Amino acid sequence: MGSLARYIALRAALIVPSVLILYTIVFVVLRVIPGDPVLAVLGTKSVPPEELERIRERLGLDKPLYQQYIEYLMGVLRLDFGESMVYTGRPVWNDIADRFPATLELAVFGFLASVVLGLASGVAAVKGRGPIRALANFYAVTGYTLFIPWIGLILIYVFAVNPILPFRLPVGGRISPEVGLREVTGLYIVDSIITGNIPALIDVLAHLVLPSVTLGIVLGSAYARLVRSHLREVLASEIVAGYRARGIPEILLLRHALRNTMVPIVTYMGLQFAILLGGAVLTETTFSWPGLGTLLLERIELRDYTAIQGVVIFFAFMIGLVSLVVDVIYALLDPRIRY
Amino acid sequence: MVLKIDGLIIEYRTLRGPLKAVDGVSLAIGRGEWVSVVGESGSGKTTLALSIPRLLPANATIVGGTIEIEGVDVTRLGEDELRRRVRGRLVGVVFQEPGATLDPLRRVGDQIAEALMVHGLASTKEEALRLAGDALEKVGVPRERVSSYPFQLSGGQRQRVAIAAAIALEPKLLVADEPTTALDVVVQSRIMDLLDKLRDDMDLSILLVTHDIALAAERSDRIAVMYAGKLAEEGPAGEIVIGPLHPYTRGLLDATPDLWGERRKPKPIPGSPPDLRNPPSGCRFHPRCPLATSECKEREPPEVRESSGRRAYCFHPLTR
Amino acid sequence: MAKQAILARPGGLMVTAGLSIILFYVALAVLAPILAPYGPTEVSVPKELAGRPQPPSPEHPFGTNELGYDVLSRIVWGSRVVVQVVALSAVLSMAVGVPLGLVSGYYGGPVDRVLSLVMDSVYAFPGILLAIAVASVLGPSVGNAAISLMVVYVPTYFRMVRARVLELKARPLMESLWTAGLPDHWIILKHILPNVAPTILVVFGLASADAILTEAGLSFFGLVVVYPEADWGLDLYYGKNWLLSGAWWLTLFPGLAITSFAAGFALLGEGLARMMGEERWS
Amino acid sequence: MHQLLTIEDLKVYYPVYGSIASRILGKPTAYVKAVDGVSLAIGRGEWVSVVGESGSGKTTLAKAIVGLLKPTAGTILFDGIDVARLSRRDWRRRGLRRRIQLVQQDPLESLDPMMPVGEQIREALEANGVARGGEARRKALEALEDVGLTPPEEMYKRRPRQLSGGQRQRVAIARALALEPDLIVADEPVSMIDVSLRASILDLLDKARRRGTSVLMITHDIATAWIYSDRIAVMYLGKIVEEGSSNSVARDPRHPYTAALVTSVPSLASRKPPKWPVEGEVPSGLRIPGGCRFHPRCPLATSECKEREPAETVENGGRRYRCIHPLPPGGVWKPPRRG
Repeated sequence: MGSLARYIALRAALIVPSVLILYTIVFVVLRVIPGDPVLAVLGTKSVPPEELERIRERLGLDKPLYQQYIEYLMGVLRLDFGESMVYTGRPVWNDIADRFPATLELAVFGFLASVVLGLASGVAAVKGRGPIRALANFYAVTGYTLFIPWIGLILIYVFAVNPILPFRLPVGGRISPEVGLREVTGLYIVDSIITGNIPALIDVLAHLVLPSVTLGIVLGSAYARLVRSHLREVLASEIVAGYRARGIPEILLLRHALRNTMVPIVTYMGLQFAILLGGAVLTETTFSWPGLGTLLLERIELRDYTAIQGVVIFFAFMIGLVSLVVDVIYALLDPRIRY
Repeated sequence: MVLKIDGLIIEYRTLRGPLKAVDGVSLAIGRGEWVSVVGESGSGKTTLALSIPRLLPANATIVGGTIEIEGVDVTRLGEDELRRRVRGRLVGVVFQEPGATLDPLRRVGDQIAEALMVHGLASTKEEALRLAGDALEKVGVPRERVSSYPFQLSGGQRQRVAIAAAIALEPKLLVADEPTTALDVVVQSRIMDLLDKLRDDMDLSILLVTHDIALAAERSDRIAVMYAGKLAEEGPAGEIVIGPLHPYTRGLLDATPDLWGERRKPKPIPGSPPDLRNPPSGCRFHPRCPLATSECKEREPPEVRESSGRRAYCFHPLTR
Repeated sequence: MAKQAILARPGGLMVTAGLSIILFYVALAVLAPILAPYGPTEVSVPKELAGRPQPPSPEHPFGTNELGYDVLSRIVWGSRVVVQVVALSAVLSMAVGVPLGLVSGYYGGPVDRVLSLVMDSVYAFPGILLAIAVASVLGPSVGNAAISLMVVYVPTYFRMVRARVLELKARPLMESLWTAGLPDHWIILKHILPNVAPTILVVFGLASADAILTEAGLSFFGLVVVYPEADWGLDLYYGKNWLLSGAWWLTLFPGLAITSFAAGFALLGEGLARMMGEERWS
Repeated sequence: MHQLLTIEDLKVYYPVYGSIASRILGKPTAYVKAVDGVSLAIGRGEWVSVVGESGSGKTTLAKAIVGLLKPTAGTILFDGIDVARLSRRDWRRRGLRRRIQLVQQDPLESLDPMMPVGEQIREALEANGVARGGEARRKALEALEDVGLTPPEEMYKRRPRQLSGGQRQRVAIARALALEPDLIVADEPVSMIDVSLRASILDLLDKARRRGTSVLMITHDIATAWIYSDRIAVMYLGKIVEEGSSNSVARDPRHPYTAALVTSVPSLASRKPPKWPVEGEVPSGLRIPGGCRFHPRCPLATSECKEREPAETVENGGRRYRCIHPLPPGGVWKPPRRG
């Protein structure tokens, strides 16, 4: 096995305990603490005891906890997240598979927006002049305290309710109902491209603008702060002193400095992606985005514990996967790393 | 003269008030000459050295005086001209930890070649890499190393590569700021041999900053001793260590153990270096000087000059 | 004199600004009965105006909602919930995270490794999701919200404190303390804790800023209080339904309160970090 | 002579994790033999200096002696107790902490920045049961006065940052001396101190030695070692290559490495031996050359040196060295021709 392949395998193996721990915590919180979830769901409704028993049996809640723990885990590995407690006979995985592409699309574009915004303002906070520098610094420090629904609603007001642009940007959903799109992957951008549907592509992109920018503004500040502090450090380092002493122009120097800055920042991206998924939940609710976040909110209102559990555990697996990818990128980026 | 510093004053803005790190220093270096600036921490020796290629931190300002390199007064040049005409081109710099100046993410050849191309000394990448290889050979590193990353080199090779980068543009003056403080004597001796060889090969002038007066005496033509931002004494290396004029130089010599000299306990200089935000009046050395009189407290000491070109700033210069 | 000195130091302005904002909201919460012009669920407009949100006016500087509740008053009353939840969760998270981080980092060993793995795993998980999961089980209440936030922020304190302890342990200071013959408990209490204290303060600022946003998120999902009780996140949620019909004041003001309160803590944390020269806290 | 400290065949190996994979698996890719079979003895009231370049293992040796590192093999007999095997708790319980004191290189790093320096001396006195309460405070004041930090009441309250570098090192020494130790291990005690103040620091240690305390100084500066110590041990790549009275080792070495070392030291003397040529640099502790470990750099090396590890030669008077081709008396003055 090549050393990179071995490294990836090892990293993947390391993610297992981490995901297991989260699984356990979520299991304890959602299965153990509520006592009898069935009673909790049905609440005050008067249901005959034999009916309750039937529901418990169907959901596997009659078995001992440790058995539930293991069986559920085994199920998850086969992408079986159990059955909804509210919608009889409907596997939770169906809902997840249905909603996940929307969340992924939003997360990817939100991620891109945050990186672009974060890099630009991070550099501006160090190298900018006058008010631009002050603004970038202020953004770097306080940008992440913008409450996502709030900034989203402000954008909606500014670009849709009382638009300052000559047109209104869409503020809800992923695609206008009058635009037809054949679903292939569920990722509308990809689908509209592979079916050659240009009007749909434009419509889908327009729907993505405000949610992605919302996420980007809030999460970009974390990058801005990181870029700012690392870039400052690199610019004050011996490396840059060496470049400067050789008469290297500032613009080249900044490029080399940025490259050195990026190495520690990439490691942070995995963690940042997790925060991004959290932010996506709030963004989706604000923009009626039919993703996992809205799914979660719907099911919280219905107290559909199996669905909540499924979504949360799915997120845990996603985050593990992302951190693996980030680690590999990091290893490839820095020539000093030996796998 | 390759370098002519005249009446240089450099001030730092600090949180607790301004500080004159260099206060009225004049110094000249001829072609192929090696001058060492000797002093302790806070003497202003590094500030003096880094002011020549104008590489001082942002909170430092040259308040007075001139620095002429090959007739160009660098205190009057803008950033762009400094970059194009001075840094790397007229003055090469070797920093305290030379190896740390290499970019860990780029091949060393690319780093040297980049400077050559930016300064128009090579028109193609191939040519630049060839010249970079030449520079490596000059410092005793095999030219194949152009394609190595810094982490693939040994510590000693990294130091040499950093020196190669400093001389690749064939500057007239090499400023070396304590390049061997972090090193052991055996390695130090070899790096000094290398600087000596480069001086001969390239007719290079060298300004070495060091706290080790014995090292300075062994290697340089002339020594300038600094104390608290001022020049205490300057002149031919041999004369200074045999018969110093300034009591501080005497003290420094007495505080330095000498393996091949007499086996005696070194004598410390009493007291400690002054706070430059609030320097002593008159001669700055007077609170620690065994010969100090009331005169020393009140007035700046005069210049004492000898025919050999030696000068010292003292009311009570020592006689041999 | 002392104040001047603080402002002159790096980060001093940020700390002062941050503290002022925090104190402002704490005062608001404490003095709500005196300061709020109306009760949180008091119909404060004439009957003929109820049923539609009313824009800001001299009597209602932040306007009213469709039930005739005064938005400004609800923000003042709502601050009580936010301040309570955040203060309680900060105390709980610190009480658990700091000692665990100190001991785990100092002694190391297998317990430390397992604990770190658990904390790292939780830390890597989006805080808002975890809080939602916990709060959805516990049900909406101030105490439950604080517990949900504690689950999220214990790992933050733990990790930062532990990382700082490891940093200290790698320094010659620790060798000097060991060879001076000091007992472990003494080293932890008299040397490590004081040296870690600045970090804890910084983390307190930054984690609390985050906690305010998480609380607002929980509240937004109806997991802190039940309408018509006043809480900023919940008001924002109900206000958003009126945005498309132009009633911007129902969302602008509660959101501004959330963000500015959080920004107060962010400024405090960042300012302290700069003051102590440890800007790279992350 | 009854020895206070006897080190026998001490070995300290560090595991090296050369790749990320090896770190994850906890399997070292190699070991650095930092100290590789060192024997050394120190008598009461004797000053012994261990001289070497970076990478020679001298600091590791110091740390092992003061119990900061567990040796891989060998014994460290301190007054009849093998301290190499003691747990950290035993070190305290047996009162060894008081008897062996460490003075480190950088006092700013070795003192607690948050605590008044007097308190730091006082807590050491109390922890080791030397004195309590007001008595401990009085002793701490005395200790400050003894090292020339006056007025002691004023100095007691200062924090390390409010002192100069030289004063800080005096505090570190005051703390060590206040415990009236039998042995002071000083690791590069003056390398961070200004030249003009070094002698005053070393004189404090010399005063303690004259009162019967043994001193083990770790240094790269053989000139200083020569002046202050009774004996010098020269280390190279984890081994003592030469040891003897300080005058004989420093001025008339037997080992070619010592010769290279002493002739590289800058000197103002008009009559000094020419520099010995040495090839290359100290190899990494990961790749220790076979045979005599100095042979790749040695100007006198023969094929025999590559094959055979030189045994220890002991001269009359206790001087010992490990070399197949030792220098004759006065040999340092006649270096071999380069090439």
